[in-house]
Amino acid sequence: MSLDVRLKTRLGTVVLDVDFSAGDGVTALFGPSGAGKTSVLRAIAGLTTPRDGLIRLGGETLLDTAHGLSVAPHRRGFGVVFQEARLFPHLSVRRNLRFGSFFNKAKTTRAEFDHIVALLGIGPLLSRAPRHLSGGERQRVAIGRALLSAPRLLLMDEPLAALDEARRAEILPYLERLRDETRIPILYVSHSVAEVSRLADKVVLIDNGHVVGAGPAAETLSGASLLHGAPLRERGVVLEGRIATAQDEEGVTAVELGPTTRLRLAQEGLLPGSRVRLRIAARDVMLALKPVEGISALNSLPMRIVALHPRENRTMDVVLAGQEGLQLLAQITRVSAKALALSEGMEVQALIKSVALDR
Amino acid sequence: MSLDVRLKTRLGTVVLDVDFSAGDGVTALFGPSGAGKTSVLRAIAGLTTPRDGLIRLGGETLLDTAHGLSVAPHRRGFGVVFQEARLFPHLSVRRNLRFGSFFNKAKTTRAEFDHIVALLGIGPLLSRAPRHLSGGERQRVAIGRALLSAPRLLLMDEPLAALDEARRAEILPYLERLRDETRIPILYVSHSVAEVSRLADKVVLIDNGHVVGAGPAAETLSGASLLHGAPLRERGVVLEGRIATAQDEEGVTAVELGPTTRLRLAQEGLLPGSRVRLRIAARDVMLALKPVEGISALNSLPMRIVALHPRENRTMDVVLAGQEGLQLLAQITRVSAKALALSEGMEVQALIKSVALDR
Amino acid sequence: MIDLSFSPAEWTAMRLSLKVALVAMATSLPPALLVALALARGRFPGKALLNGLVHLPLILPPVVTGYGLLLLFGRRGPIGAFLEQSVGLVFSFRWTGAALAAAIMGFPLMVRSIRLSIEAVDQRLEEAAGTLGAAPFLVFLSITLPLCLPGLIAGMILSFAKAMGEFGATITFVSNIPGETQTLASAIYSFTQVPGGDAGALRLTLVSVALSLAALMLSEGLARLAARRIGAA
Amino acid sequence: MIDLSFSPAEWTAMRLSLKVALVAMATSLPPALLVALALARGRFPGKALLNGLVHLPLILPPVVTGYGLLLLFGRRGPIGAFLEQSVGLVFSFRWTGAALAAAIMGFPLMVRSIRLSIEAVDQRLEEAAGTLGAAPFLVFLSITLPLCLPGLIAGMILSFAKAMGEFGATITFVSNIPGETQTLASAIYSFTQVPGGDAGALRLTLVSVALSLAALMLSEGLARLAARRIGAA
Amino acid sequence: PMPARAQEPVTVFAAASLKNALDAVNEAWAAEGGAQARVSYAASSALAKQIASGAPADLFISADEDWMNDLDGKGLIRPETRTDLLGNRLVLVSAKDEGTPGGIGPDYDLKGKLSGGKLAMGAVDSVPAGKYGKAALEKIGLWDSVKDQVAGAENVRAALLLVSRGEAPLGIVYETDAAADPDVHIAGRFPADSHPPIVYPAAILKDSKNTGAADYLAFLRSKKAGAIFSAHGFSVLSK
Ligand SMILES: Nc1ncnc2c1ncn2[C@@H]1O[C@H](COP(=O)(O)OP(=O)(O)OP(=O)(O)O)[C@@H](O)[C@H]1O
Ligand SMILES: Nc1ncnc2c1ncn2[C@@H]1O[C@H](COP(=O)(O)OP(=O)(O)OP(=O)(O)O)[C@@H](O)[C@H]1O
Ligand SMILES: [Mg+2]
Ligand SMILES: [Mg+2]
Repeated sequence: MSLDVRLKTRLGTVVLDVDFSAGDGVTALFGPSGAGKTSVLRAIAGLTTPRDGLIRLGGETLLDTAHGLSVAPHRRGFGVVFQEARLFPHLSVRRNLRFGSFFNKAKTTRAEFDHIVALLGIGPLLSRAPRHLSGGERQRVAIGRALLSAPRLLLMDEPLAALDEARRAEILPYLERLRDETRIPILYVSHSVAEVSRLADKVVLIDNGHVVGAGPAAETLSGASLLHGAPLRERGVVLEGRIATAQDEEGVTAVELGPTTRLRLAQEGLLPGSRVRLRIAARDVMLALKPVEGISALNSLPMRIVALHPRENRTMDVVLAGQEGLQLLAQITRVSAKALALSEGMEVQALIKSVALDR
Repeated sequence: MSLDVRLKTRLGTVVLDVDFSAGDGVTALFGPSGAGKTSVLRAIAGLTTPRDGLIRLGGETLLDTAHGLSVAPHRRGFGVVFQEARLFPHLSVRRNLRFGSFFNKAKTTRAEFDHIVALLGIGPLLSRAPRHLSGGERQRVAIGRALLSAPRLLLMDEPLAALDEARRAEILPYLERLRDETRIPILYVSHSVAEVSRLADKVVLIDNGHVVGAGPAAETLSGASLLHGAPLRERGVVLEGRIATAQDEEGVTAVELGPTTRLRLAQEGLLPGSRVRLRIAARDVMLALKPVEGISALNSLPMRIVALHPRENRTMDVVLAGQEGLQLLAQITRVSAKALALSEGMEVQALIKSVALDR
Repeated sequence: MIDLSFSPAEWTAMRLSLKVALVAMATSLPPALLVALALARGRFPGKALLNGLVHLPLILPPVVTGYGLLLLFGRRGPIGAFLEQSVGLVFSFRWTGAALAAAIMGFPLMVRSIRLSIEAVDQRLEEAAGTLGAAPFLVFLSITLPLCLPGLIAGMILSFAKAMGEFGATITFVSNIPGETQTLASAIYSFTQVPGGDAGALRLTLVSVALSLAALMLSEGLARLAARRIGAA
Repeated sequence: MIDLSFSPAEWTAMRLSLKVALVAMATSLPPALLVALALARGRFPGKALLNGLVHLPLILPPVVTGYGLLLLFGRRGPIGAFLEQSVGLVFSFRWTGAALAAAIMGFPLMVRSIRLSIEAVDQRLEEAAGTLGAAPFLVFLSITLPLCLPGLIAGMILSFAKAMGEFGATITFVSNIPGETQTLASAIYSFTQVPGGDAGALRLTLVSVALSLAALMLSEGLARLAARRIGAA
Repeated sequence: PMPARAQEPVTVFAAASLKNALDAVNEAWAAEGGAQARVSYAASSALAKQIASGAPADLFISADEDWMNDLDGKGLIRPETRTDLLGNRLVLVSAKDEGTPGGIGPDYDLKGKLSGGKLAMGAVDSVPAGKYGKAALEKIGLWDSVKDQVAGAENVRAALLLVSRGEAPLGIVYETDAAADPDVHIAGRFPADSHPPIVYPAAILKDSKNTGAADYLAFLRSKKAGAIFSAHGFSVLSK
C-alpha cells in the first residue's frame, strides 16, 4: 500500500509545503527540530486540516481539500505514537492499552497483547495508573497502545527518544519484524541516523517545512544533503544487500552487495537470502595503501578515490568507488591524507571492522 | 562544592535507596527506564520529601529528615530541566526565559541572555507562545529557562533527548563550558553513553532504585558493570588525559594519557593543558599483530592482551593493557581472533582512528 | 434547646424536599451537560444568546422566574399545555413543578461548573482517543466525561443545594400545598411570616442544612475520588 | 410596546443595582479566592465545615439568610455593632448592606468556580516555578492565578448575575428603601406585589436582563482572551 | 399645619400591597409641600423584624394586626399613635365571569365550583389574606370541604395570578387586588363578620426622631388621602 501526501499550509511563520509518498515498510521523516515533522504527522492523522492538501492511502482518499473531503481521524484507523505520551490519566495502564480495541473491528488477540506487553517490559505496570510512571515507562505504554489498536498505518513521533539504549535495542527488532511481517506502512520520526538507517526503507528529509530530499534509505542517507549538512558522526553511506545464502567458511554472516562484493557482519540470526540495509559510517572506514595482513578487520575492499573534501576539525572526507557500483565514504584526518599522499584516482584499500557495521 | 545525597523512600512497589555524592562538574545519573533517576532528581530539587534522607550541598543541609529539616524548593536555588518541558503556557517564550531572574538576586545580564538564546537557536521564538512550539523547541526553551535562573546546581533530566544530532552537537560544548567555567555542579540524566562520557566527571549507575556503581566517569563507564551489562555498541573505556601543550609536528591536537602515551585527535579548539575525557568505544579499536605501515589510522598503541571474553553475535571482547596503566577494550569477531591466533599475554597493536575518538 | 420532634407535615416536607432536589439535579444533568458542551466547545451563531438564556434564572428575581414558568409551563402555557396533552406530564400544583422550578434555578450553576471542567480537559487526550478509533461521541463518553467528573459533581451539588434552598420561583409557580409542593424551604418561609415562628423556622433550617451538608460531604468525597483517579489531587 | 422612560427613582435603582453588584463582586473576590485556594489545596481539620459554611447561602432560603444577616450584621447584631464602633462601617439599611447580602449570596458560586479552576491547574507548572526561585505566594500570583483566570472570571460573572437578581436576602436584611437599598430586583419585587404592576416589573426586568447580559458578554470575551492565552481554547 | 420644606424625609415601612395607593398619596402629600416620604415596601414580617433590630424607620404600616401587636409587645411603637388606617374586603375570584357576585354563605357550592381544581389563596398559616380566608371559610362552614384543595401562595398577588392564568378556577383575594385585574371576576364576597377585621394598622415608631412623622400620619388620615385610598379599593377606617 502506498501513502501519498501533499500538504501546503502555514504554521505561524513557517510554511509547510511537502509532497512525498511512502510505500510499504518504514518511511523515516528526518530533519532538525522545528522542521515540521510533527506537523506532517498530525495532518496525516487528520488532527489538523491543512489549507491545501491531498492524502491517499492505497486507493482511498483521506484528504482532498480541493473537493472538501476530509476523513475524520477515528475513521482513518491510523495508530499514532505522539511525541508526548498522552496516556489517559483516568485509565489504568491496561485500560490504556486496551482502549483502541474497543473501537476496532480487528481485535488483537490475547497472545498479541501479552507479546507486546512483554516486549515493551510493561507487564508490572499493567494495573498502575499512568500518573506516576517514569518518562520511559509512559512512552512504552504509548507505543503499546498504538500497536494494539490494529492500525492500518503507524505514525510514530520519536517513539524511542526517551528510552535507554538497552531498551531501544530490544524494541527496534520488534519494529523491524512488524515492518517485515505485516504490510502496515510506518511513518517514523527520529533524530537517530542509526535508528533510521536500520529501520527505514525510505527516508524523507525535511527542513524548514520543505522536503529537501527523499528516496530509498540507502541513497538518501548517503546522499549529498547528508554529506554536506550532517555533523561529523552522522556522515556515511547506507548500502542494500542480501544475506549470503551460505555462511562463509568461518561461519560468519556475510552480506552480498554485488555478485563479488561481500561484507562480513558480526550479527547472528539473520535469515539467509533476506534483504538488509547496512550503514557504514564514514568514521568507521580506515584506508590503507595496500592490503594489510595480520589485522583484525575482516573486510578489506579495493576502492578508487573519487573525491577529497576537506572538512571541519582538520579532517578529510574521502569519497570512494569500488566494484559493482559500490560507493563508500571515509573520514580521516588531513594529516593521514597527507602522510598517505592520497589523491583523486588513487587505488586504496578500505578497511571496515565487522563489529562496526551498523545493523 | 560537593553534593551529598542519601535517600530512602518507597515509589509504589519500587524501593528507592540511594547514597552518593557529586562534586564539581557533571555527575551523570545513568540507568534504565524506571530505575529511579527522575525520582532522585525530584528529591534533590525538594519537590518530593523522601521518608528518610539527608541532602547537603557544600556545608549547607537542604534535607535532613532525622531533624525534620527540609529547605523549600524555591530556596534551594537549583535549576531543573524536567523530562517534559513544563513551559508556562500563559507566558511568551521570552517571559518563560526571564521567569527565574525575577526571583533571584543574581541577575543574568543582557549579554548572557542573548548568548544562551543564540546558542539554543530560540531567537526567532522569543515572542511566541509555548503552545505551538515543536517538541525540540520546547525542550530548548526549558533548558534556557533553567540556565538563566542563575542556579547553584543544575538538575537536568534527559535534556537533549528530543533534539537532533546537529543541535545536540551545538549544545553539548556549551554544557562543557558551563561545567568548566563555572563551579555549578550539574546532575545529568541521560541514556546516551556518548553524551555522558563526554560530559560527566562522575557517573552514578542506578538500577531498580539502587546505586549499582559510582565513581569517576573513566572508571565507571569502562567498568565491569558496563562491560557486562551494556549492549553491543555501548561498551568501551573512558580515559582521562591532558591536551598536549604543544601541537605535534603535523599540527594535530594530541592528548597525553601518560608521560609517553599520546592519542591524536581530530578536533580543534581544545585548550592546551586542559583536561579532557576520551571515550574509546570497543567497536572502534582494531587489532594488528605488528605495527602497520601505509594506513590512515593515526594511533597505534602497543598493548598486551589481558583477557578474552566471547560475546554475543560471535564477537570477542579483548581486554588490553598498555604502558602507564593504559587500559583498552577491543571488540572483534571471533573469526578474527582465531585468524590472528590471539591469546592472553600476547603483544598486539591497537589501531584507533583519530576521527573515531568520542569527544 | 430546639425541639427536634417533627410533625407529620414536616416529615412530609423533608421527604418532598429531598425528592424534589434529587429529581431536579438528576433531570437537569443531561441537558446541562449538553449545553455546557455546546458552550465550551461549540462555535455556532446563537452561542451568546444561549449563554444568556442559561444565566437568566440567576439574573432574574426568582419571583419573575416563577412567573415566567407559570406563563410557559402552566396548564394554559404553551409548553405546559403541550406536555399535558402529549405525554400527560403536568407541572402545575405538582411536585414535578417544584422540581422543574428547582432544576431551572440551579441550571446556570450546573452548566457553569461542567463547562469550566470541560474547558479544562486536555484536548490532546481527546485527539489521542480519536486516533485510536473512537468516534467523537465515544471520545466524549470515554475521555471527556470521566475527566470532567469533578466539575460534574460540583455542578450537581450546587444544583442540589440550590434546590434545597429555592422557594421563590417554586412557590410562585406551584404554590405551597402541603404534601405536594410544600418543600422545606417553603415551610421555613411560612414560619418566618408569622410572629413567633422563629423557633420553627430555625428547627427546619437546621434540618435543611444537615441534609445539604450530608449531600455536600458525600459529593466532596466522590469528587476527591474522581480527582485522585485522574491525578489532579 | 413597553415604555422605556424611567422615573428618577428607577434610574436610582439601576445605578444602585450596578453599584451593589460591582461592589459585591469586587469585595467578595479576595475572600473567595482565599477560600477556594484553601478548599482546593489545603488539608486542614475544619475543611468540611468551611465548605459547608460557604454553601450555606445556597442551601438556605434567602429570607433565612437575610434574617441571619440582620441578626449578625444589624445595628444590634454582634458583628454589626462591633464594625460600627471600630471602623464606622454600617451595613444596616445602607447600600453597603445590600452589597454584603449580594456578596454573601454569590459567594458559594464564586468559590466553586475558582476552586474548580484551581484544581485544574497543572501542579507540575507550579513545581517548575518553585525551582526557578518563586516562593509559594509568588508562584500563586505568577502561575496559578493567571492559569485559573477563566474560572475567576466565570466566578465573578456568576456573582455579578446573582447580585443583580438577588432580592430575598437583601430586602429582608436592609429593606427596600428608595435611593438607599432599593435595587432593581427589589423594585421589581415591589411591582409584582400590586395590581397593575406587571408592566413596570417587565420594564425593569428587561433593564436588569440587558445589564446582566452585557456584563455576561464582556466576561465571556475576557474569559476567551484569557483561555486563548493559556492555550485552552 | 404646613411643615417646613427643609425637613428631613419621613421613612415609612409599609406592607408591599400598599404600594400603588401609598405612592399616589405621597404624590399628593408632596404637592402639598410635605416632607419627602421614602417608603420601603416589603412583607410586613420582614419590616417588623427590621424594626426590631433597629431600622431607621419613622412609621410602620402593617398588612395585619399580628405584626403590629408584635412590635407593640416589644415596646417599639408609640401606642398612642397607633391607628387602624385602612380596611379591605375578602372576595372570591374566578377566571370566568359569573355575573353579579353575591354573598358567600354556608350553602355556597364552593367545592362544586372548584370541580376538582385548586382554591388559590394566601398561605393559610402565614399570609394575612390566607389567614383571613381560612377563618372565613371555617366560620361559614366550607373549610372542611375544600381544605385539601387549597393552594397557598406566597402572597395575595401570586394567588390572584394563579386564577388569572387559569391554573386555579377560584381564589380568595382582597377586593383591591381583584378590582385591578381585568382577567378575573369577582364571584362572591365574604361577609365582613365572617373573619377578623382586615385592617392595616399604622403607628409611629418609638425611636423616630422625625417630627414630620406625625404630620405625615395626620395626612394619611386626612380626607384627601382617604379619597385616594378609596379610589384604590381600600375602605378607609380612620375617620
Ligand atoms: N499551530 C502552530 N502555530 C504556529 N507555529 C506552529 C504551529 N505548529 C507548529 N508550528 C511551528 O512550526 C514548526 C514545525 O513544528 P513541528 O512541531 O512540526 O516541528 P518538528 O519537526 O516536529 O520539531 P521537533 O523535532 O522539535 O519536534 C515549529 O517551528 C513550530 O514552532
Ligand atoms: N509516586 C509514585 N508512585 C508509584 N510509583 C512511582 C512513583 N514515582 C515513581 N514511581 C515508579 O518508580 C520507578 C522510578 O521512576 P522514575 O521516574 O524515577 O524513573 P526514571 O529512572 O526517571 O525512568 P525514565 O528513564 O523512564 O524516565 C518507576 O517504575 C515509576 O513507575
Ligand atoms: Mg516534533
Ligand atoms: Mg525519568
